[in-house]
Amino acid sequence: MNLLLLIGAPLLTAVAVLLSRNRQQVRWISLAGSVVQLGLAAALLLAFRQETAAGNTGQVFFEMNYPLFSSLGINFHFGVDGISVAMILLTSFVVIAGVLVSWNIEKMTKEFYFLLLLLALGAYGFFISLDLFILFFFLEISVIPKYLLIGIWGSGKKEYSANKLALMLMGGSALILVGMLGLYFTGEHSFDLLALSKTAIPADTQHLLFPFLFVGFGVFTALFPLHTWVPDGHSSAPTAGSMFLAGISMKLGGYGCLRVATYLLPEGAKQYADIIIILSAIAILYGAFATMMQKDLKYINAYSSVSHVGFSLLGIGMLTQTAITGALMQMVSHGLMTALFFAVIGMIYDRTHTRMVNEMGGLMKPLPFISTIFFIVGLCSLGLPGLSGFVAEMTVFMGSWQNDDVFHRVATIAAAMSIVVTAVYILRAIGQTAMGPVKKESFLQLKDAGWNERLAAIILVAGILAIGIAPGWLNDLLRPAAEEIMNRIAGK
Amino acid sequence: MNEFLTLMKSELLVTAIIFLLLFIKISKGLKNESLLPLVQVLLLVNFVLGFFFNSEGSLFGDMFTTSSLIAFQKSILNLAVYLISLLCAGWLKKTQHLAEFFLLMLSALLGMFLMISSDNLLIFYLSLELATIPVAAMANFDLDKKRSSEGAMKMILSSAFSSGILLFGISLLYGATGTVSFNELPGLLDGSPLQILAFIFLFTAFAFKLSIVPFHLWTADVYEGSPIAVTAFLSVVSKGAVAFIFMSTLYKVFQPMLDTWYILLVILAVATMLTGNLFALRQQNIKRFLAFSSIAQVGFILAGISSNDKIGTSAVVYFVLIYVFSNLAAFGVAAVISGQTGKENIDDYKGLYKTNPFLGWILALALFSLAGVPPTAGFFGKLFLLTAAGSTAAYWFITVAALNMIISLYYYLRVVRAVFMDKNEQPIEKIEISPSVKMALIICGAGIVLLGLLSWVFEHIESLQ
Amino acid sequence: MMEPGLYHILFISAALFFIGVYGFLTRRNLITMLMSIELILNSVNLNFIAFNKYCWPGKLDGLFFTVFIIAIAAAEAAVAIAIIINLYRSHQSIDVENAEDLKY
Amino acid sequence: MITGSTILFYILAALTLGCGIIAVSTRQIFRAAISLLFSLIGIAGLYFWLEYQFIAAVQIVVYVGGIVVLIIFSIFLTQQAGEKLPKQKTDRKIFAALAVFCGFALSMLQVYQHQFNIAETTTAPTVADIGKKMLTVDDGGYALPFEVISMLLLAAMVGCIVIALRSKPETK
Amino acid sequence: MPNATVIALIPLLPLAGFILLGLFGRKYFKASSGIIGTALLLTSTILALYTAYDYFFVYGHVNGVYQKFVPLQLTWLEFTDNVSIDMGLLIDPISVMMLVVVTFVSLMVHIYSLGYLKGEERFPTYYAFLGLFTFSMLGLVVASNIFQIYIFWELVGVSSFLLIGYYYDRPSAVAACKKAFIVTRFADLGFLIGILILAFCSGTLDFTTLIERLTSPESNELKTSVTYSFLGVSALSWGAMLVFIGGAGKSAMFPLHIWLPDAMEGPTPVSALIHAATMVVAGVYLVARLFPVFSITTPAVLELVGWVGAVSAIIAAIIACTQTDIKRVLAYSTMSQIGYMMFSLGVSGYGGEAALGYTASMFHLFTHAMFKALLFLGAGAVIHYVHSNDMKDMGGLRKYLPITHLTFLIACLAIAGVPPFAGFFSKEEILLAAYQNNTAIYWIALITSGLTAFYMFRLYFNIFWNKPHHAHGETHGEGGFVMMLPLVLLAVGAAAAGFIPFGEFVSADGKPLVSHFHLNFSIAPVAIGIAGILIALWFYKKQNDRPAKLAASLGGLYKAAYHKFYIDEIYLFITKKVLFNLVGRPAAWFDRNVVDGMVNLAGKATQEISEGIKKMQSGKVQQYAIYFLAGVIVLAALFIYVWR
Repeated sequence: MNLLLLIGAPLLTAVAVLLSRNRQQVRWISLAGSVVQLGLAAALLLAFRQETAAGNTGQVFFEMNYPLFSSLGINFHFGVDGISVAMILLTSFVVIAGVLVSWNIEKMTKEFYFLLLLLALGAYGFFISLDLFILFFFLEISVIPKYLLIGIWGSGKKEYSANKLALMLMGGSALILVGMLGLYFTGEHSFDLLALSKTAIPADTQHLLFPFLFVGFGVFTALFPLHTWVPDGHSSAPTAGSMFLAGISMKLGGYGCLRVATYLLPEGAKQYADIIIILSAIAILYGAFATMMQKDLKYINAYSSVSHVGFSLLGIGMLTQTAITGALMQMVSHGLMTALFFAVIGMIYDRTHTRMVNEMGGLMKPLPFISTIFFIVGLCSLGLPGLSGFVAEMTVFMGSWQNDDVFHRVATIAAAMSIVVTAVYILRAIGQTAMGPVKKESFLQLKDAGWNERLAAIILVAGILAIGIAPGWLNDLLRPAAEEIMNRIAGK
Repeated sequence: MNEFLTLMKSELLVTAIIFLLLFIKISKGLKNESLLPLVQVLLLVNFVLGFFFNSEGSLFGDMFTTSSLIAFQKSILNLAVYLISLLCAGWLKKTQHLAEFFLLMLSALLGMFLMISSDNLLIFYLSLELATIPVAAMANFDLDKKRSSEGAMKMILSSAFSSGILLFGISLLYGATGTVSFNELPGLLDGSPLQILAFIFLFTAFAFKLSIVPFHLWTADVYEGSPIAVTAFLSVVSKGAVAFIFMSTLYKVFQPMLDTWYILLVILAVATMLTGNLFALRQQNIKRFLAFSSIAQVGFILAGISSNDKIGTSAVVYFVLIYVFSNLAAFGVAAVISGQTGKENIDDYKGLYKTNPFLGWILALALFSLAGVPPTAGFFGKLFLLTAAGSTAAYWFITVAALNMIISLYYYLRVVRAVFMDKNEQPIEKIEISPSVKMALIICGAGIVLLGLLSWVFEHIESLQ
Repeated sequence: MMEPGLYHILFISAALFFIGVYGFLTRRNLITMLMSIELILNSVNLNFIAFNKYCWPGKLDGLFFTVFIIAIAAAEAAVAIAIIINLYRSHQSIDVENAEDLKY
Repeated sequence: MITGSTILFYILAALTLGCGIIAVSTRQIFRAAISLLFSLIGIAGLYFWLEYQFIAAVQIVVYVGGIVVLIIFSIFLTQQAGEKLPKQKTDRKIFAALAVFCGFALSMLQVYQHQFNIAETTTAPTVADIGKKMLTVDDGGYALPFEVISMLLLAAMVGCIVIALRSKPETK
Repeated sequence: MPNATVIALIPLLPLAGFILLGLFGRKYFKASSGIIGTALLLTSTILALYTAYDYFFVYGHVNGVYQKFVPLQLTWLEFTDNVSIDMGLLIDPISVMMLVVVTFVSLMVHIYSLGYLKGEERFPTYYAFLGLFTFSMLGLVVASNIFQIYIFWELVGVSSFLLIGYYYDRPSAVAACKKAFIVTRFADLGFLIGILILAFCSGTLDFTTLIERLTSPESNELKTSVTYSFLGVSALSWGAMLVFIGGAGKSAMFPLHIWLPDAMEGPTPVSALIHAATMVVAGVYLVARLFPVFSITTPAVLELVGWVGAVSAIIAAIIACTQTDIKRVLAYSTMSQIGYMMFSLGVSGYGGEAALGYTASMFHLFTHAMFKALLFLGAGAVIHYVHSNDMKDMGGLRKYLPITHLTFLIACLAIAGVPPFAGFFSKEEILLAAYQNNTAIYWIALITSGLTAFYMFRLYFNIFWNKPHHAHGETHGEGGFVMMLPLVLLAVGAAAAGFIPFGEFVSADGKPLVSHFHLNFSIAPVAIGIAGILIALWFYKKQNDRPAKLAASLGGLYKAAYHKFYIDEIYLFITKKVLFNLVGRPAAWFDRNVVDGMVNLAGKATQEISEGIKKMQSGKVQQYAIYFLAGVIVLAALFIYVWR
């Protein structure tokens, strides 16, 4: 399968959107484009499974390499492994859902969809890149659309949030850049991920560069205490913006932490593993407790994202194959879940014009569909079996537990404690919004979800269930890749 | 004679245009409305011809030298001048002395060409003056404006002071080595204290022209006071030319003093980025804002130069090329707006996107490119500069540079925010943009987007060395 | 007193240079600032000639430098005075402290 | 051993520096201009003393005859007669003096510590030599700088004309 | 051999009901959803009964021992090559017994609800949730993998949450369902960590292998795991204890019981199914499932189990005596009875005569399911009739609700341990087991037994006798056939289940256990039970002021019991004051002000610096020149004297 299609599809869609004449065209073109992307992602999954079934055990699949700045050793080097396939699939799910929930955007529709597609483009490109420079390029591509999406279509103190987000992410990129250049010059002047993975990098260089790369990507994925852009950014963004931000963009960071920092610098990872564990354990608990105190639905989800993403980082820090698999599952799961969460919040906000939980109540009555989805996503968030969150968190726990010393145990238990706190805040949120007596008379007049919203929610729920009920396929995708990473860490 | 024609082709072409303008002026032939298109066409021809009949060699007993890289650098400057002539049409049409303006501008351009080609301190000094004095006069072209003459005054006095120090340095260098030729100097440099002193004195002239901190203080005042075409010229053409010659001087002539200038560059690069950024944060006037932003950009150029490597040269030339597009796009939008409405404050730009989406997009693209955000070419330009800087394994230096990009993003975003997000009761009304200006803006926009992705441009620069 | 030689002239020129610099830094009248610049340029000329005479008499680089510096000084002074006069028209003053609108 | 030449040198040096100091310090602008004139003449004298008569002549013609006259004209244009120049702020003076002193000390230290290559024979160039070199295109020639300076002068002239001879704002 | 398809269908049919009704119920099966759900469950019940018959009488008994079978095992999620979560069916006596109990009671509730919730707006949703619950509970019962049990454990929890919160527009219901979920969730945390510890110690998650490895003294896993310890307690004990905490949470053992009384906010049939007969005994079932590990490897933990059970039993009984909400009385009674089951396990040994407690516990679980479900459904009928939960609003109902009255009486006699009703037999065995192993617990149990009889008959008399009923419910009768049929069927069970020779089928080690009937031993419990009934009769048969006098004379004790010993208040203090105010609020504050403040500070500092250095650009060209000159001099000096 030609991976360029994955970049081409959003790019062409974006161009088509720019050229289209009216709102109607913009929406349908975007939808068609995102359906194509979903199709491509599905085709990629099938092709990938065919390859593995055929016994292909290569490091990456569908590799392609075009020289770009060949004198600097920068190439369009693309390829996917199980992790990328999973992430691409996630992206395509979120994209289509995002397009659907934004169906009724009135303000500058064309620009809105254009930026959304640009974000998608960045994510696809990021996940298939095997060249650090190109990877970085795609990572950065997504910063500005985020800024504009929040700043133009956002709500609340949107300008502050947009600024903060852009600057903090830029700060992260700055660190990544330094680490990347360091890698470039310690290797044979190459940005190539595969080539770098085969070079022996001296341990002290690894110790030097690892923090740059890990913290840099960590900013993107809300590594404590560099997460403060998350609550503000998410809460100010328009619905689809939040979905993309939390569903896709934060995954870019996690993927980078694992794929670039940990994979290329295993010695560095070992050196700093304990710190990562401490930080992520703090983030998990602290995020959960902070969530408990929030009253704005978006803040609730944003802080809970900090907590949930902590599991990804915890899994990475644990440095066992199972934990890393779990971390990746958590990324996929959280991507779907949080996108759905924001979609639901958006739907509620569109109707009630408030996001404050204490101003709502009894929404189940007028909005049964939305409330049901809200229940489902809440339950996924608190790790209900049968939904994706459970699978991911349990895999992380199982993997973490494989380290048999008190430190790792305590960290795992601390992280596990969050499942209770999560239950508290999720139930509080659900209890106050969907359940209880109807707060305002006007709520009874509200209309339940439209076809587009239903479709978006159903797509994401399908993803959540597909992982939650039959996690085997995802596990099959991720485990070999995690094994490859572990092999490098083990020095094999 | 044939050799003379091909080697000095660029200079001769420019000189020819200068005399043509002089002739037109003397014969009182043309009004602005017809003169401007003519000049634009001439400049276009000049630019296009820049790519043909190039050869390498030196003339005048090694005072003048040229190579394909130098020819390319001159083409960049030609392009910039051509774009300025298009973009600033609004202001140019209004000026009473259009022919003289271009005459001066092209004289300065000629000076820059000679400067880039100079292989001798004497020629270098003379061409530097040729590139400066006419610009100072140009800065005063808004004859009725107090600020314009204040800017011009500051520029001529500062530059005279700076050239005094430069000359003092040259004289000491001459005393110590007995030569002013770029070819002979490297063999005679031994890094003695006097030579270091002389080098520092000499260096300040570059630093002055490039606006390196602490020699940058004139920049913002002059940029703000000058007519927008002059500001654009100063910030793009003048800076680009000096960056080229600065780099080749360091690499070629002062190679024996590498240890000295490497540290010098690193320190001043950091200081320049920081200062430029910190000042740009609070600017209201768009020209002044761009002045400080261009100071910060120079810090990055210095970082690239510090690599002392082939990659440094490529990165700097590439960056300047991108910088031409990005900065001119920004100036172009500013020129259109100020030409039409006279508004130059960032606050006036609020809500611009609503009324003028095209200008809004171009401005945003330009600023993103200046900030180094993909997919604009500025991203590649800046990254290559940092890559070049990284080749000396100075991690803390790249870190500081990279962190500076955050501050710079902040203030670029401030303008973007004004354009796209802020509400305004009375936004700038819809502006009719003439086709030529629009074309120039589109060229700039296309350059910003495509230069990064079309890697052959960079490869071409690389191959020129 | 010693036999005057290179170092004496260098002393004079350096002293003149810094006298000029001092004038440039302290004079408030633009024309007197310009005069200080002339002093600076002249000191440099003196340097060139001295080096040319004492160290490198075979070549004429120093001498030509001086010649061209004088020419440039003239051009520069002309443009500067033109600007100053224009400034005088608009500001009704040639005090440098009166032309400080552009700042911060 | 004090010779006439030595005495002459010191007199010229004193004239140059003394007038220079007056030129930058007096508050009478005409006195400053005249001091400048004498200082420049002193330098021309030094050129004579160094046996560079051509340069000395150029100095007299261009500077004394040209630039100083220009300056004096511009003083007439811009200055009310008899008015004293405004005083500079003291702190500025102190900082300037400090910087100037440091600079001077630094450069003199370097100059005196440096062993310049003093040539055995000193021959002054003749005017013919200079003229020939000025127009030589090849090695050792100065044709290019000559052309450059001519362009510069042209540009400066045009610039001066535009700026200084601005027409009165008719339309306003 | 067990038929995997048949057994798998037992849980899958309710699941199908859930999916069908959940997705399409509101639209297409508005009216028929009850019938669909009931029909599916009826099939399940028949299959369960068939399986039980098949297991106990056809293939299960091999070599004198009831074997464990795993007819189906699918890898669900493979962590490493050795450790995976499997989805399987584990067939052994207790799981088969539970299959029958769950399907039967669930079927009863399904039928009953047809009448009880008729005309409800969210009728399909209700049946969907019931299907989900039944599926989860059955999945839990047949789990072959400790993680599988955890998965269904959580699902059971959430279906309980959904059903308690069925009347979502009542704030009290919302609070109750949240409370139920969170408290059990807290316990599940212990369960999860316990699982992790056990899995780490044994290297597997599979029940059969896990028990084998952790009980046989030769296994390497056991040898290595005993070396781990934490805070002086061995890792295995920690694991077992944490798993028990999970069980205690679900089974509402003291002090994690606080959710159960509140859970009565759900519809009464739900209480009957979930909070009386099935889900709440999951904890007991869990301990029974891992009984070999508790009994052989960590006897200390087993003792703890016993004590927790005993304490819960008596505390609940005391509180039950003071409550006036009939469902709450039943809830505390449930807690008390589960305490019985729990301490019965706690006093049991492994194998042979000593394992009587295990059998007794399971037996009581079985009988309790019958009579407690009956009590709840009966209470439901009463509530349905008087539209109130409070016994103050009731009295003299025996004329109006004759069938309910009769079945209720049977259930009360059963729970009070009056022969020959079911409760008598199971309770007898429990007391005997306690008597043999732990006298202290025995005395507690005995007292509890008397209290049980008292409060049950207090309830009975208050509803059906006492003051005459102020007629206002004459408009409708007892609720029709669908509501009466389950009552009758369950009453038959409550009356007759005791005669099943339970020990034949269910025992700790699989070998049949012949339970001896000790007539002289039974005298004391029966006597104390009858005493309790008589006291209740004296107090409550007719309306009088004796109860009030008694309450006044007991003073503080009564008040404390009435207020459930203030345990709710203690929890409230811990959560609201400690967790919210001392952890949550500071965390949120810290985030907004410190972490975020740092970022804002960086921005602000940059601005400030920028403002501070603006003087540098003073507009004075001479000052610029001074900077210029100073720059030159400083740089030159630096490079000449410092860095050369």
